[in-house]
Amino acid sequence: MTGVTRRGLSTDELAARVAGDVPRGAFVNLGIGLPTRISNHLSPDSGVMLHTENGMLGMGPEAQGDIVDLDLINAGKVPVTELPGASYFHHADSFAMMRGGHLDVCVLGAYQVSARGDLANWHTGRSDDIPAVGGAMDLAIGAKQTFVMMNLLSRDGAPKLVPECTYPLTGVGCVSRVYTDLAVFVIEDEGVAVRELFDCTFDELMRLLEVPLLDRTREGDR
Amino acid sequence: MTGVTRRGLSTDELAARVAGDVPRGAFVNLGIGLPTRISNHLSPDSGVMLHTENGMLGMGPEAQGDIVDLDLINAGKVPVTELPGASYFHHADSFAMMRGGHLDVCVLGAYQVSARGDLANWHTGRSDDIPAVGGAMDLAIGAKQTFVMMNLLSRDGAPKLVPECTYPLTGVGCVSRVYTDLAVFVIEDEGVAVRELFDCTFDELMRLLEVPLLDRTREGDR
Amino acid sequence: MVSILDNPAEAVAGIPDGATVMIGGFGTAGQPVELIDALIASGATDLTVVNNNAGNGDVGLAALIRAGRVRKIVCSFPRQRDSWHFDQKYRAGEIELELVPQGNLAERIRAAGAGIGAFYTPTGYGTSLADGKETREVDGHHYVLEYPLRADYALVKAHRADELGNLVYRKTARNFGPIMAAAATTTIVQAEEVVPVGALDPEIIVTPCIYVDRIVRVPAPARAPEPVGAGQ
Amino acid sequence: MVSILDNPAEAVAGIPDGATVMIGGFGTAGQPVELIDALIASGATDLTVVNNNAGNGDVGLAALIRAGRVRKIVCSFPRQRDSWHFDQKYRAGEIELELVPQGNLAERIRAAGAGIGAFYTPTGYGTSLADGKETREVDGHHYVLEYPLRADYALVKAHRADELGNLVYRKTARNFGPIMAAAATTTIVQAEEVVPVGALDPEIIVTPCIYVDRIVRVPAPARAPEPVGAGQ
Repeated sequence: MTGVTRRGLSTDELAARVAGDVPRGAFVNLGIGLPTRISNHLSPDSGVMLHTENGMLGMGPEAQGDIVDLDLINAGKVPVTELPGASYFHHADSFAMMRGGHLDVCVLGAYQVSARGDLANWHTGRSDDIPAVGGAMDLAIGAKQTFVMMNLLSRDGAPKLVPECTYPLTGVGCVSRVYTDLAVFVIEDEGVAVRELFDCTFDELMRLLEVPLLDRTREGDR
Repeated sequence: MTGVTRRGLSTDELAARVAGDVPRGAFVNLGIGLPTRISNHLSPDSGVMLHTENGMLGMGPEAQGDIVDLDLINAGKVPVTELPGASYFHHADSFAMMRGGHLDVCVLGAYQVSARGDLANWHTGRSDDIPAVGGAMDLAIGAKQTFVMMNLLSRDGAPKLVPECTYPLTGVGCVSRVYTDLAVFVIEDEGVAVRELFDCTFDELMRLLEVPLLDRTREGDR
Repeated sequence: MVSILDNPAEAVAGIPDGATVMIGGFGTAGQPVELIDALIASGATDLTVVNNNAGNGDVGLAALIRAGRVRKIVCSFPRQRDSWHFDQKYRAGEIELELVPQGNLAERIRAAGAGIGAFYTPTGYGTSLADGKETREVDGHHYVLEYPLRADYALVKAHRADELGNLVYRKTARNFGPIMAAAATTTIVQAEEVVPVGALDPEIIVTPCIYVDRIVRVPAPARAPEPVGAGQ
Repeated sequence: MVSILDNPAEAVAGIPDGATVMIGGFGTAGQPVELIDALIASGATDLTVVNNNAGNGDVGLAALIRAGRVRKIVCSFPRQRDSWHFDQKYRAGEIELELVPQGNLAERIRAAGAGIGAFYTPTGYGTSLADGKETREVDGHHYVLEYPLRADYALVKAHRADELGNLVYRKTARNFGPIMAAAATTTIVQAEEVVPVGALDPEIIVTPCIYVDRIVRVPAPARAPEPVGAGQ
């Protein structure tokens, strides 16, 4: 990022913005990568409980130093800690919890999100890539709400909110909100609504994206 | 039974006979009713572990007096005890254990068994009966081997080992052995084989039953 | 987030007429009698109840049936020596019965909680309880297609709960509690003890708190003694 | 009945060439390294391995792959920063990959142990990983038909075993152990401790002994430190 004039939210600002939309007491899975940062912005008294798909509810922050326990890791295989009230369960039970719609919110990174809420985040589609899906497809479709957290543009400037995903899909019509450095989008039945703008106007956003947008920036959050 | 001339094995003798065919260390479910008596004939050093479908492995004898605990019952809802090495699990896990073929032996009572090993033991088929199936259908098809323990003739003298069941089926082709007061039968691909006779000759048995029988009484147990 | 309520009446508040209610327990072991009593007192009627049985004696589920609040029961073993209230309603045509083999009942409840759309089970294949159901042969074995069984509410009895809603059970009273807690939109628990967060070892929690919505402490739950040999 | 064996070599004895072997663990947590080392030493080859990943670093599953013993791997997340042995074999066309979404992998293993013939899962619907698979709409939701995943052997790492074979695990090292133990014909366990029968509380046993065939005590299991951020 150094040396580049950037606008919009920084990653940490964006993480804080997403955290602000996580309801008190929610059960949440934060996908590996960027969404993990959201946990830094969830206050302990929010009552939010984090799920990690490798078999734990009530996950605490990353473990450091002496408390690292290699039997206690998150989905990204990083050593973590256990909060009071945590519980452990096996993989079938953990994915039953996800698939069964018990998590309130799941936040994932993405390569692309389509105007209908299709998600592409597991495979670039390049033929020389070794495919690996992990729990991405379960996370995409399992939670009551799936949020995406990503930069709106790829490194080469291509919009990642698109009319149709060109990358291989992770899930169909599963994304409800897209949090980006430049705007917050809500996928509605009528189309993609812009709820909030960061250092960017609605007109600029319309020029950046090929997706028809509804201007909902003046409406209160709901 | 009093006053009636009976031949063949008594219920307890029959229970002991079945117990003799339960392999050392086997995991066994004994259906409610007659088969429950088999547990009295399994020696503690046999290593046999009893499963009860309401969520326990390692069930001990019936509880009496002060040790009765109404949270610890068997499938017949009789208070029982816990043996060292017991474990508890919920109903889906318990029936997964059964359906998944992990029990070595299940012993059930029966209204009828057909020559192909079909079992009828859950419903008389009378229209005024309130139907109740419980775990009968799961038990019938789940274990590695399903044994039936019954009297060969009904109270009105009708044979209960029949060419085709006339009572509603519990399971199709699921019975491998039938232990009765008069004989032990093995359901084989070639037909019903008589392995052992009690106060009864093979010819008498052939006259009693409409099922073609193979005489295997002179072959060693296998 | 769980609500810890002061009494069973508050715990069952809002269960509407016509609701589908799962009730834990196998016979009386694990049956949440105080929650059922509160449900009776609430006046809710036209209920569909999911339970392994159809009531024992005169208390709990039996009393709910006697009070005429159950339109339909989904269960595996209604007929027991002490199921007289069900028997009477059934013979009078006043209660509908959906009879499900016990393992299919458990797996259908589990499937609802686990987000499974349907599954093929060997149990019941070739029997009258599979009449009209789709079947399939897989690797030479025969299966019946069964669908998930969901509920609006689950009433569950646990041994201990912590203040977040994590649960442990006692012995065979565990039975249907964990799967019903996961299969219902709203899960209401009566626990003998409610302990502080952190008092339950995370390794031994059977029902994680995500499945629990309301808790009420019932320190000495009532129960009719189980008649011996009451049937499966 | 369980056999308690003196060393990992005896524990894995008899695994033939061509066997399907489930190996527990998520990354290195729960990975039974000593059993895998013994499997390598046994010479068994042409194996089909079921694991969440495809090896980390140079030990355990990674070493088995490096040794060329794995014909095919069924997993959800092969590519990690430290999966170099798999990557090399895969790019060289020397290992076959069946990629399964993690929850479908877990549910397929669970279905094998639970005697379910097949099930409909929403996971993967509409994606390339469901290409060619049967689908069905139930209540307006779309599902893909998936089949059970069985194995000849499971290699599982537990925390404690009792002398009957009942198991408890430690923290997130539990992961695939319980379901793999139930899905394999023969389940082989390495446990840090083997305690007398009765020493484990029946309420906290995670894997009942019916699922366990062989146990070997490995008091201080080896493990490569987990590289930070190695991927899902």
